[in-house]
Amino acid sequence: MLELYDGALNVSAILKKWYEQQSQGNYGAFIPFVGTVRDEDGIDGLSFDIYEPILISWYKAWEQKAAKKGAIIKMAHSRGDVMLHESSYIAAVFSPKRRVALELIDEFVEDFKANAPIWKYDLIDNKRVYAKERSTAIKGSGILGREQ
Amino acid sequence: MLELYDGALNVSAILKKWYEQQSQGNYGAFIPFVGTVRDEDGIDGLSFDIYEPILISWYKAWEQKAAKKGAIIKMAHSRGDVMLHESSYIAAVFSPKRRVALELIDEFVEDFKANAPIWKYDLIDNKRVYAKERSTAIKGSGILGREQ
Amino acid sequence: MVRVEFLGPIQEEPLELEISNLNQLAEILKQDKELTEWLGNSAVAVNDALVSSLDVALQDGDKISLLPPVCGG
Amino acid sequence: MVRVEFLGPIQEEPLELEISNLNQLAEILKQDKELTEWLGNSAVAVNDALVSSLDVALQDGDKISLLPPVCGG
Repeated sequence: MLELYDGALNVSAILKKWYEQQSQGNYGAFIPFVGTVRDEDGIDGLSFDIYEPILISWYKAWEQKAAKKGAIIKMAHSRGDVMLHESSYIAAVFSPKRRVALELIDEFVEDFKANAPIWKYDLIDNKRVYAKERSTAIKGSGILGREQ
Repeated sequence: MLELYDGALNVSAILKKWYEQQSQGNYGAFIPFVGTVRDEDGIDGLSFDIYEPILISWYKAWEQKAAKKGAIIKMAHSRGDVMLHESSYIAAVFSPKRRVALELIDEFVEDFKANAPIWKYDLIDNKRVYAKERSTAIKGSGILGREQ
Repeated sequence: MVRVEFLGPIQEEPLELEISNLNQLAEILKQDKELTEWLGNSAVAVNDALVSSLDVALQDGDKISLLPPVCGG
Repeated sequence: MVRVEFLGPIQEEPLELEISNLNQLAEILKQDKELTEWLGNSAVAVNDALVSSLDVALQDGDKISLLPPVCGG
């Protein structure tokens, strides 16, 4: 399940809900990854834009990848502003066995960072400043800029 | 913090407590690992013995290892009986950055499985049967059995 | 007519263009100095599916999206 | 006098022995047929610190623990 929220995530409530949803699923391992906004570089918080159609197809491809290993995934992300020490991102894997869960959560989070269509802005003096230096070009980017 | 409980863990309450305890700690990544008893091999549940003195020193060594990477760890484990679909184990890492957290949770859980002084028994027909085949000799085992 | 949308931090209004392939789109967008920095690092989707080359025929009503570098989480 | 404790699934009562090193302990425990399977796969701790060789002198009051194969989680 992919869940998008306006503003910060209620991490404890989301983890509780997911854990209870899967409580009879016979998954021996549950690993959430929680991302929280750090106080650094003088920012007041972060802000996010999400392009949902492609995020959903990216997520569905991951659901299928997980299913082939007997695992399921969950994800929650914030839209808009998230202030210091609030959380904006949770990814999670449930799987029968621990090795699959430990490896999948790593791949899932890294692929999310590299390819999910979400844009991050620093909130500084009430302005949104695109986090250009921390952003990654999606795989296959640049085709419109090539010399013909 | 290392927490030992009699019987199953209240996973949602423990995760909520840990998350709130560290909410101002400026950790960008929080990764818990939750272990849940699977319905397999006809067992009714699992049961655990823990040798606390050595578990505590093992855990303190891990706290120091994590601290060198700017991270902190938490762990909760059950003593005694834990029934099907209940959880017996939570390990967690908080760190400023995600790569450290993803790598540490993997190492921490694997080292726990290999070396933490905890013994597991299957609960079958009201008997405790040592889970011999799934158990691992602690590093350095066997010195008393060698030919002199 | 195809519609071209610029996502995230690209500050451009959507375009409606009479083009039949992505090469034509590249030619048109290269005229816009504001877009120069984005063409080299943005991914391209046609009807919300990412494409990896310009050899894509376009139909009337198609939607093209430019996705600049991302940073979720 | 040192005390020897058997942890987890090893079904043996604690022993109180007059020994001064772990080689002596090995000799004594090898006499017990019930322990044969455990000596080859158990770790040894002296005063709750794991040791990696038998070259350890024992003092009066020391506690020795045998830790059979583990499986937490």
